[in-house]
Amino acid sequence: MSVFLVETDKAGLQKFYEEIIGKFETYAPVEKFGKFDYKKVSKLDECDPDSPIGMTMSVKPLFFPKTAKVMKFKEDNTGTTVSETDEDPLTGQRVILGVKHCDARGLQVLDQVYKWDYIDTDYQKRRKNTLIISTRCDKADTQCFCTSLDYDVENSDAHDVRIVNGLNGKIYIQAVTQKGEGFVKENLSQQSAVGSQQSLEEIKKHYQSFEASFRLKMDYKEVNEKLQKLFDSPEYETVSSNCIGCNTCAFICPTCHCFKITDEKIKDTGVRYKSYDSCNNGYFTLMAGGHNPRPVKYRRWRQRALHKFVYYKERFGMNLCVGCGHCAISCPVNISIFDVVNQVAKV
Amino acid sequence: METEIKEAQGKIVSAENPGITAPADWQPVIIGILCNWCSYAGSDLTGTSRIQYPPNIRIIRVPCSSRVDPWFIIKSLQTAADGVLISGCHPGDCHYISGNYYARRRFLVTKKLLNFIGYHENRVQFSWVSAAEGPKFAKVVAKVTEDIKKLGPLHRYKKENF
Amino acid sequence: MARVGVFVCFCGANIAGVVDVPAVVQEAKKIKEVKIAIEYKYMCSDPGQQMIRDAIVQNRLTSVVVAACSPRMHEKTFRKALSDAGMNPYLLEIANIREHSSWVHQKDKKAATEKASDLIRMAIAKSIANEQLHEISVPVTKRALVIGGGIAGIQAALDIADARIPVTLVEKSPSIGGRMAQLDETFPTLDCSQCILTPKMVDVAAHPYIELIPYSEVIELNGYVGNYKAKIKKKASYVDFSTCTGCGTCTQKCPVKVPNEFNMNIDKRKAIYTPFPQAVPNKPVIDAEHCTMLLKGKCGICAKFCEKGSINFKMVDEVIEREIGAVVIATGYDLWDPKPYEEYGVGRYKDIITSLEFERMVSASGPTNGVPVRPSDGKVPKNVVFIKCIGSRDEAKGIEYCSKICCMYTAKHAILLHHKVHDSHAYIFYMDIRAAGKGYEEFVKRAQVETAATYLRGRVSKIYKKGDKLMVRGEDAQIGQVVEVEADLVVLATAVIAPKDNPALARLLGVSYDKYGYMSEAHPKLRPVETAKAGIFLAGCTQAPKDIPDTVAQASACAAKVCGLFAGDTMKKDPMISTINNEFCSGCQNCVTVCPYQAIVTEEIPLGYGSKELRTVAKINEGVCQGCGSCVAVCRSMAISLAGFTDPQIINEIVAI
Amino acid sequence: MDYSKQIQEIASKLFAENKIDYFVGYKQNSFDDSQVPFLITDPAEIPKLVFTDKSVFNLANYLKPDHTKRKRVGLVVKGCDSRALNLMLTESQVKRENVYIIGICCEGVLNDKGEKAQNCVECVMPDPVVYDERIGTPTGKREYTVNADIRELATKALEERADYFESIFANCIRCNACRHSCPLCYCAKCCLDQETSTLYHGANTSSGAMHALMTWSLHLAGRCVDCRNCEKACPSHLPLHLLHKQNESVIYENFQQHLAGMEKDNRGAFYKYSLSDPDDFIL
Repeated sequence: MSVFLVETDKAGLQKFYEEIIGKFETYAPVEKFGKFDYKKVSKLDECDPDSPIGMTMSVKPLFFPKTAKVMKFKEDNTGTTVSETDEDPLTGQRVILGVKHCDARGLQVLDQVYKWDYIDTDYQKRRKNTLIISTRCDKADTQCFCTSLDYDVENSDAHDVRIVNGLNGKIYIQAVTQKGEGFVKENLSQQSAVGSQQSLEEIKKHYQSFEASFRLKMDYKEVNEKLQKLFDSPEYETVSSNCIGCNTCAFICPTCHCFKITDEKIKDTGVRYKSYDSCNNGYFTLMAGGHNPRPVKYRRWRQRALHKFVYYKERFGMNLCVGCGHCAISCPVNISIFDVVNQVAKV
Repeated sequence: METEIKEAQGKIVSAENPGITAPADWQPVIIGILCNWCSYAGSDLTGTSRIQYPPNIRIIRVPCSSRVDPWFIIKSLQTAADGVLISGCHPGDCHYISGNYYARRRFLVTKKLLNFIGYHENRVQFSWVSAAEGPKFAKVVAKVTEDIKKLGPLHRYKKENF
Repeated sequence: MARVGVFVCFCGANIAGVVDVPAVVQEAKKIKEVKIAIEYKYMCSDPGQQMIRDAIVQNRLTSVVVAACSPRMHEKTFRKALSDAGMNPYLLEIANIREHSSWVHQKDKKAATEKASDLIRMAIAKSIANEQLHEISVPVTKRALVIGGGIAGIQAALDIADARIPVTLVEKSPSIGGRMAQLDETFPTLDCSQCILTPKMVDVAAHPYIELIPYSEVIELNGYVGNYKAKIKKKASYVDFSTCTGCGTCTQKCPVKVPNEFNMNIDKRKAIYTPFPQAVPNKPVIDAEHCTMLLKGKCGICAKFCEKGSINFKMVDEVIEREIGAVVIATGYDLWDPKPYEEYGVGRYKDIITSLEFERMVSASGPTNGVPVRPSDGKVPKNVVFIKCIGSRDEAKGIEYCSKICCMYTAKHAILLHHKVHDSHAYIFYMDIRAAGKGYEEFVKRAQVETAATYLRGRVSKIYKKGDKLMVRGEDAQIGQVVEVEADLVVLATAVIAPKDNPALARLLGVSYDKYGYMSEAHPKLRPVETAKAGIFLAGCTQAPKDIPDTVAQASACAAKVCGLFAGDTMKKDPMISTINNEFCSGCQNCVTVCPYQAIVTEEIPLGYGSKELRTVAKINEGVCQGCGSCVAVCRSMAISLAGFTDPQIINEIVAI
Repeated sequence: MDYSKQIQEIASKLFAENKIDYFVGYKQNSFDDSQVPFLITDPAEIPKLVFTDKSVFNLANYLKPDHTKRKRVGLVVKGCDSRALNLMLTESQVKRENVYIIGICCEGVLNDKGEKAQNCVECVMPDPVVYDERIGTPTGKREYTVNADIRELATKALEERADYFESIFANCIRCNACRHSCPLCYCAKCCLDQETSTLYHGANTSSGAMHALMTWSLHLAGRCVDCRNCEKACPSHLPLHLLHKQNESVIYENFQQHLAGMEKDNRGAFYKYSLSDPDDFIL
């Protein structure tokens, strides 16, 4: 991992951001109805790259939109002709500011499924043309548990550039990937000292209380191993007892990637849409003929928990849950996947 | 919640979003949903008595105004329609005794709600037209068409914005 | 994969004169599902229909769109064409491009053409979602229930029974006959009411197909056309009709005297009584409100003298059930109480009577043996003043409408008065003389000329007493001055009103009634005999004031309707009704509340496949459902769909524009 | 208000007398001061039950078969919750004998900011309208007031309103949490679900969201009891109450001051009519 660091301060960082916004198509957390969502910004004061993790929606929609046109079609006496949609081709370079580490990790996880048997070209394009600048959290939110999982938050390489804090108000712009390094070099016009090994030490110091700030900690390995054997655990029923099956968890999760296909038709032309769906929906596994293997809540929850903590790991070597805690925060009855897997694993 | 209709020389401005304009010769599309026993019969009478009215309306036949589910209106406004006209029997004349009384309640609430979320109240209109009121039907259609021409094209939530 | 055929009609120049039909056909051809699109000058003609039939067979069409005149015009014609070609008739859709386009946009040919092809596209889109429907046939119980034993009920019952259809005739009072039995002679022929009525009454009693249930009331009606179930309450008569011979000893011996309502309370009857001598059935009943035995537990004289021992004081009301297919309502009319006319001294002056009281007096079998007398002193009156429109056409005190029969019976009364009291003189105050009817105008003339009755046009303003006479002051509009008439007797032609328990009955039968309490017909002109509820018909004054000929005519019309209904063993019914998808139904029963025909009931079904737990869902009674769709619009989970107007069909239409 | 003790007593009594299979109340969150619904089948759990002005969620939701499987339930309800429950009883979604209702005379609950929630400030019926046991002192029905936000929006220009609502629909992610959290959205199959989205706009565009939310709010018109479960559940924090309160105000002033669920056998305003309903808006 590259150690290319630039030392700067609040003002310097602001300036850096402003230049980026001036140069590139930039996305950053924008507040609406009290929630921060990644929107295109033209001025820095529209957005807040240091938005609180708990109140910030995932960056996923910028790569896997909540709804996207798959194709257009036209029907006439010659038959049905399919055509490309006018969805933006995403050729231009774009930058995202203020991505949280867990969120960025989410994208890494998603990459696996999107470059697996079928290559989703739109997704790939979006990933290729996007440069991610993350900001590192100083301390954990009530529902965070990213540190307990199978990736190193400290030195995550899910983003190209990351903004980290040092001692006494120092801020470092640290390039993580080659792409990132090039980007910083090219776009950091201001003269600032290039950081050294010693500044890395300072960063460590600044974040030494980080680990301690976590309310939620688990032994990932143990949980993962136990769950594999606990498919029939009765605990699933208890932990999901007050779940109202509202799907929020799946829709705001940075790694959930289930979708449904719907057609909308007017006169003789139509569009095929691909929109989010959730395995918490009763009808999700409803088959033609009426059979439904997951008719009840706890089975759907078991699927969710095991997919997050077992199946995906088995197939792609990564845990599908990144410990961002969005689900628990947004859940109207505060069910946390953390509690679920732990309760089940502990029996 | 009455809002005045904006004027722009040579152009018709959409009442809901002034950004959208249409040429002066623009023709709206109006979907008319008529009950079979009074209003549809009335519209037939308009025809048989050769009373002329604007050609913008496209008529859908339903058995009774109480068959009209509010989301037909929403669907119409999201597809081709720039306006919707729904017509049934006069109160007390309902072929099915009480259908139009139930419909009337739904219509009021739907109309107000649509206006609340930003549709001009003239986009969706209702009328009672009996089987004998051929002339009235023509008048109603003329009025509704005139209103909606003034309001300009409907652009929001249009699915052909795909 | 849908295969639609489109058939566009020129309708001569009616359509082709405005709409560019070939262009429209070309447009239709562009649509994916359209397999054939052709035009013809008259699609409804035989060759036109032949084209359709051939196209259906040759192109294996799954639905047909005819673009022509209004579906209200030729839908049946083209449906027939489809079924002749072996296709389900309900796969037809009609695009109304004549009434809705060519005829109303004659000046704008271009727009009319565009609109026509839009309408056709809508029809095509709808037809794709059309389903095969089949006429519903509902079994019928071939028995009619007639409510009311007046002349209307009697006539209806006889006509239906003569067609060998069993009839149950329910009469509230102890005897059938109704108002007509109270009349003396009838206008305009002056033939004796009793003489023409009583034979019919006897026929009813004797008819093998008529079950007469007197002294009873309908208390419940369930079910639907062809399959009603009626509950009938037989009031306790305390006389065993099966053994009673109607000898009349009991009535003679009974010590209790009660005002005689049949004679308008002019004389008295006994507590055990038959309403009038020719009563049918001619059996007495005990009036529980006045019988001392039933009230105080002593007396019982009637029982002592009854040789057959038919008197049974222990008797109680009994409820019986009948399964019937149709109902005829013939509850007749009441008369308006003239009390509000204080200025006439109604109630204060004994010698002001109503026309029905007068009718009873002049009746040969009446309380005064056919001679009119003054209630005050029993003297025979010389000068009699008749005042018309008492309550009728009087929004201030009475009701707005005209009672229809008063003009005629008042003329009749003038004549009868003249017959009974030769040296008498009749004065008649009137607003208008309404004598429309066969022989009616002549009859009024007869009253004016033959009996020299004095017709005075104008309202009576006041009646006051002068000695033992009544002074009637009113104005004579023709000479434009106030006149005063010295009267021995004043007769008020009181308004005809609906029986006071009509609304209650209407509600329990589930038919509608107007603000006066008259039963409402399905259509004022074209369906004056039916009610809005299928299988229930109206005869006589229960619908509106009528004279005897009109009443009898309507009664026979009811009979014809009933016979028509019962012509087959089952009834055919339009299949365009609601159906419920149990899987989607959450059982909230909002549909049950909004259904105007009580056509929706609930049923219990297993919770899941093979489960013992039950859940409630709605169920449509296809016999009752008229297909209005109210339930569909209130069903939030889209569990109900209305055949012919399903959500997919309508949405397809909307989206096709 | 803190009724935790009373509720715990009642709960243990009910379990002791075997009157219920489930008890539904509130439980304190371990990590903050908010509370979450708590389903008990085991009396040992009873001490965890609490009730304070943080007991926000409308528990009537848990009478849906998914959660308590048509079994016998002991349920804690506030004024608004009891109205929802009343409606569920009227619409025969719950058998009265299957639910033991503990009605709380509510003094209003707090929102995230710790101040009295808007719907509690505007509450018309703080007392339970249906209950087996009542806790607290009833304060009676209150004057109906039109929602403040509605009044404010009504003064705005048409296009302003239009923009505002378009932004709402644009932020909707169609997760249907609003629907699932609503006790009155109990349909066996929802018309907004994928199976029927050929009729409904299934895609997640702003027009799709508009269609869905409008239809949804119209299905709740005259039935919504303003418990705001939907708003609490919405991950995008959309002000969903606007749609419901708008309908409520129209219905209240036009249809004999109808308020949802106030008395038994009073279905929504759309399932009855009056000859004197307003007619002037019809040509």
